[in-house]
Amino acid sequence: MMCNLKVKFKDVEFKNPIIMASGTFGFGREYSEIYDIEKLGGICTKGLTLNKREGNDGIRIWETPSGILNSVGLQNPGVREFIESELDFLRKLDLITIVNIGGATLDEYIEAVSIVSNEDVDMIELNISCPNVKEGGMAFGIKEESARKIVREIRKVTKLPLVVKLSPNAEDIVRIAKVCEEEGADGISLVNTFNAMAIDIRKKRAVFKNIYAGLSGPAIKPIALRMVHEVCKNVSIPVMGMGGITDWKDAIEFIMAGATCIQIGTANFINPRAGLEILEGIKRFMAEEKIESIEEIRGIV
Amino acid sequence: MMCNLKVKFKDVEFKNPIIMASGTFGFGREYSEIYDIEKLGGICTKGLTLNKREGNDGIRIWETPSGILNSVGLQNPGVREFIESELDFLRKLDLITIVNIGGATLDEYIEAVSIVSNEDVDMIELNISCPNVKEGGMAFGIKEESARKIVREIRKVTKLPLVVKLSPNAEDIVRIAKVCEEEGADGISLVNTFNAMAIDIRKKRAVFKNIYAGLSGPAIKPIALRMVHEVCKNVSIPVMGMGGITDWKDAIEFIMAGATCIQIGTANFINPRAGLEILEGIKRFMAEEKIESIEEIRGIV
Amino acid sequence: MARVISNKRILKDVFVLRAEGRFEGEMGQFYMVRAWDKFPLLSRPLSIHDIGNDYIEFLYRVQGQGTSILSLLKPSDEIKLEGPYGNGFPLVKGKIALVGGGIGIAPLYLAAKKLSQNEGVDLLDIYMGFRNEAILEDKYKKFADNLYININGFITDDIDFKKYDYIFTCGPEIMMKKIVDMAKDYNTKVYVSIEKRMACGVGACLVCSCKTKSGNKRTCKDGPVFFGEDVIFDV
Amino acid sequence: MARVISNKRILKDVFVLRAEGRFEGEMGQFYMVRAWDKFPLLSRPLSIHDIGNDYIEFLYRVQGQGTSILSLLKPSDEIKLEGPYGNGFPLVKGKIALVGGGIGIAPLYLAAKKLSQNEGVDLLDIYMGFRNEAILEDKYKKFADNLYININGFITDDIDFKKYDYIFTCGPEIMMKKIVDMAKDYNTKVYVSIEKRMACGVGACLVCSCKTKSGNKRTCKDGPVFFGEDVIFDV
Ligand SMILES: Cc1cc2nc3c(=O)[nH]c(=O)nc-3n(C[C@H](O)[C@H](O)[C@H](O)COP(=O)(O)OP(=O)(O)OC[C@H]3O[C@@H](n4cnc5c(N)ncnc54)[C@H](O)[C@@H]3O)c2cc1C
Ligand SMILES: Cc1cc2nc3c(=O)[nH]c(=O)nc-3n(C[C@H](O)[C@H](O)[C@H](O)COP(=O)(O)OP(=O)(O)OC[C@H]3O[C@@H](n4cnc5c(N)ncnc54)[C@H](O)[C@@H]3O)c2cc1C
Ligand SMILES: Cc1cc2nc3c(=O)[nH]c(=O)nc-3n(C[C@H](O)[C@H](O)[C@H](O)COP(=O)(O)O)c2cc1C
Ligand SMILES: Cc1cc2nc3c(=O)[nH]c(=O)nc-3n(C[C@H](O)[C@H](O)[C@H](O)COP(=O)(O)O)c2cc1C
Ligand code: FES
Ligand code: FES
Repeated sequence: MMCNLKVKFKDVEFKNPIIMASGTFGFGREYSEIYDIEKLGGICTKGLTLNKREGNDGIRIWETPSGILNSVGLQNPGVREFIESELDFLRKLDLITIVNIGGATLDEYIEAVSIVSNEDVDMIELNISCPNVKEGGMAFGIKEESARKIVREIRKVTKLPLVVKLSPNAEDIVRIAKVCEEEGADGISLVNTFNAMAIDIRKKRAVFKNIYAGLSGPAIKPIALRMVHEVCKNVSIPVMGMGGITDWKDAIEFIMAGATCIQIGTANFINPRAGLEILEGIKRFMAEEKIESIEEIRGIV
Repeated sequence: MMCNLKVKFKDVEFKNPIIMASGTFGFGREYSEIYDIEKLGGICTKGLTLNKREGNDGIRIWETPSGILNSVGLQNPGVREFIESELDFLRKLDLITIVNIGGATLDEYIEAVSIVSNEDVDMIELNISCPNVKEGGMAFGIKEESARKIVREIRKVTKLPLVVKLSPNAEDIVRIAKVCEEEGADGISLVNTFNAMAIDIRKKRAVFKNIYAGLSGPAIKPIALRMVHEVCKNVSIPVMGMGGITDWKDAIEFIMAGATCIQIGTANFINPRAGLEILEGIKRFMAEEKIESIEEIRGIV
Repeated sequence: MARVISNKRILKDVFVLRAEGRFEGEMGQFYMVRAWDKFPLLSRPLSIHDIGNDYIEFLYRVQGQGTSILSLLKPSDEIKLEGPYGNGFPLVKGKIALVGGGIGIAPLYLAAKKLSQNEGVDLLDIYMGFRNEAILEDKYKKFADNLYININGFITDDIDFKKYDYIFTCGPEIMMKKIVDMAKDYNTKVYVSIEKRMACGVGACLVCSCKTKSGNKRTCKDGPVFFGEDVIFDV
Repeated sequence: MARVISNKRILKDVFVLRAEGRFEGEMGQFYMVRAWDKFPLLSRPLSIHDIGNDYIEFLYRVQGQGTSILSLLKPSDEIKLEGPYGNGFPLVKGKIALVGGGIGIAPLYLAAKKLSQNEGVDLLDIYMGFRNEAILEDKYKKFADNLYININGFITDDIDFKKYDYIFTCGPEIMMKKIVDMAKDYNTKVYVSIEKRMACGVGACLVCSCKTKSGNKRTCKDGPVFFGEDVIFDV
């Protein structure tokens, strides 16, 4: 049996629904040395900001039970340098390129998105869940009003397909998703990392300089899946689901919860070929269950 | 060196800060057959409602990476039967007895708390984070206004020390904690379980009849710790911290984050003597670090 | 903490694990077993298959994560056993049949051993139904007046209900339900051993509820053995 | 997936693990190692200690969860190795000293082996500092012109910097920093092997940043070997 793994996310066609999550796959180069990454559906770039950022000081990673805390702090070369040095490489690959954009102020976001919008990229993922963003002391992705404002402004400056990446720390994730839809987002992706912390009890201080850091990995999967399910039931635009997907069974759960595409983040650190193996597993499952197209199971729960 | 493990939670004296969390320790009887539970500081009873409840149908427990999902649905004998059959046993123990109260409507809560307040119990833990509670289709513990309303009404009907148990699904957990403080709560406990889900991909349906269930265990610890830290920094009433504490190191983290007492839930299922071993570990740590009283490290981070 | 004495594979996915020590336990009771630290989180309930002065035995089928880890244990490895938990089968007299389906035969070995030693047991028949292949026939035979094996059919069809005062059964719910239903026409009392997912194993958390005519019961504490007619089966 | 050939304890908490297979790798490179499924989550970076036609060796100290699991591996057990990753030490000529502190000696064995085979290496001295007890002296001695061992003191005090064109060092940051500082007065080039917590190991996630005079570098990809004077040490 031939399974059809193609998915259409708004107007963008993916050859399969597997996308590597922002910040865990760089700009694709490193993993391309390990396996044929063109078998994947797409890549989200490391979060880019208008200008280069060196990221956070101190420890940046900490292992927790079935999870990791990270505090990279958006280290990146800036959008211009990205366009200069990395985009060509990505463009030559048979992969959907999604550019993830973060920022500290609304103006920064607008300028970064404007610059990227002149380039040949397939999609923008607007990261409104970055812990370093300040807007009245609040990340853009926590409260409805600030989410509305940024999506509205960004929508004005780009014609590229626009996916808004939500934070699981949002006050009401369904409301925020709806607001994004109302403001013209073409899709939603979720979840980013959970605000969390660890303490070094011998040193009697927080492990991270920033005190809080972002939790990802299998630990968060049950919560992420619930959030993806809730959002999918409440918006009409397509959703990219993520959060702790480490094997094909997890991936199928997210698809059954309603996700059009799925993103793989932390799993790359467990197994660099995780994306490929998840893809193979989905194919096997579809064959076993005689599912011809992913559409048959999407949102079935 | 003698370490002092006594803690005062408002006016209530605990011989040590270890409390068994609601719903994971029954009414103490079963574990008392396994070890000397009077070595602990206190017990929170299984969540009680005004009337007997049979709880949820279908699967009630599902294992996830470093966590469990539960959907017990507040099965309990009702407050009157509890007072009749269980309270005597608890009262005879040298333990602080905390009665956990849940409910479906405000009136139910009020009546249940009123009944319990005539009895010789040490404390009430008001569970405003139970997934079966309806108030405009919203749990009492999600939005600030409904939390304020219930704490205000409950405060009127009880003179017992009142701890309000918060939900990690709250829109703004710090705001809710402050509201509880404003309305006269004597303390805060957090976190209850995270709304989460699992899908049976072969059966193509949610594992739980209620679709969503509550996540607890080590998986949630980094998030719970962050929430406890945030709340401790923002209220002046004492806090009971919990969420994924499985060993003494976790317990110390919560104390350093500011918790006066800590509650142990899921860890009891990993090791029935978890409470005791955590207590011993804390003592050892204090001796090693030459800490004479827990006060010295509480909230140090 | 106990030590593994042996862990023998008797079928592709079925093992008998023997651990060293003086353990308590009656027929039909179980232990919460783990051979790992905190991952996976929960312990696994396993019935006592056999027990002696200085050992305990479990018969288990590899099902998922936990039992896979168990299957890798080697002699002298450590295993954690909490128990015995649960009520167990009643020590009855008269004419008794033990009916096991698949890995459900596990608790019936100790039951056979104990009942065969019990004065006043006039007849002890054992029925075992399997898919594909029978196991441990010889082991069970020595305590049975008659041993009936059924492969790929319905073991329930082989039972002559009127012969028995008591039936103890363990196996798929559908099989146990059928036995309870069929026994209603006779004067045969059926005791069933119920399987539910468990967390605490001791009766404190209420996740293992079994629906009965007198409300929800805790499988781990009030069971796992229930009087068949009381149980409201899921199937 | 590789097979363990041997896993020998050489001190209470120090082991040499040899795995079977034809592996690639230069001196100073490392592998991401795991011998478990998904728990703990991350793989552990370990330097190549030795490599041959049909084996690879790691020298490691038991630190926490991951290395404890490694320490329990027995011959024929499976181990997952991803690599080789990182840049490794440069293949230089002239007069060279290798300076290891504690378990930091691990990568220096392959370095000694390779450099001793390199034409144009006029002098190859090895310095090893330990707390309490020295290990593997004989193993390292065979590639060294001179082997210096220091126990419970400062190995840095033993080094005559002016003798060397190059120093390769691995060990506590404080030791490496001191060497870099002391070497400044001479014409000695120092290469340090930096340890940072890692996730991907391949240069994609940016959690292993090492501060250098030219900005943040990825320890896993741009390192772990850095030119000493470029590094801004944490200590
Ligand atoms: C009282 C009792 C006695 C039992 N005695 C035996 C026995 O003697 N031999 C034997 O082979 N099996 C027995 N079982 C079933 C055994 O507990 C499960 O096969 C085992 O828990 C599966 O664990 P796993 O990690 O391999 O599977 P997984 O599917 O990975 O387990 C995931 C979770 O589901 C639970 N679970 C999965 N299947 C079952 C099940 N059938 N019953 C209860 N919980 C389940 C696990 O305990 C675990 O918490 C008994 C069950 C109960 C309740
Ligand atoms: C490039 C490189 C090469 C190394 N080579 C060796 C070697 O040859 N022999 C050896 O004994 N050790 C070596 N280390 C250190 C080794 O990686 C750690 O001791 C090991 O990861 C500890 O894991 P654990 O699970 O035992 O400890 P835990 O403390 O339980 O580990 C928790 C987490 O912290 C990380 N971590 C803890 N300590 C270190 C550390 N010192 N460096 C990096 N990550 C750490 C772990 O990888 C894991 O992600 C090397 C480190 C790096 C970066
Ligand atoms: C090391 C690391 C760096 C990350 N960087 C970014 C980022 O730059 N932009 C972003 O939107 N998300 C970032 N994320 C979040 C992931 O893209 C993803 O949303 C999250 O990790 C949850 O998925 P997972 O559990 O599969 O990892 C990062 C995650 C990790 C672990
Ligand atoms: C099986 C189970 C039943 C629970 N029942 C209750 C309850 O009745 N009332 C309540 O307030 N919390 C209940 N909880 C939540 C726990 O008290 C605790 O808040 C939560 O599990 C997080 O802590 P932990 O990770 O240590 O388990 C229950 C948790 C579990 C696992
Ligand atoms: S498993 Fe906890 S009550 Fe039965
Ligand atoms: S560990 Fe990921 S970049 Fe170095």
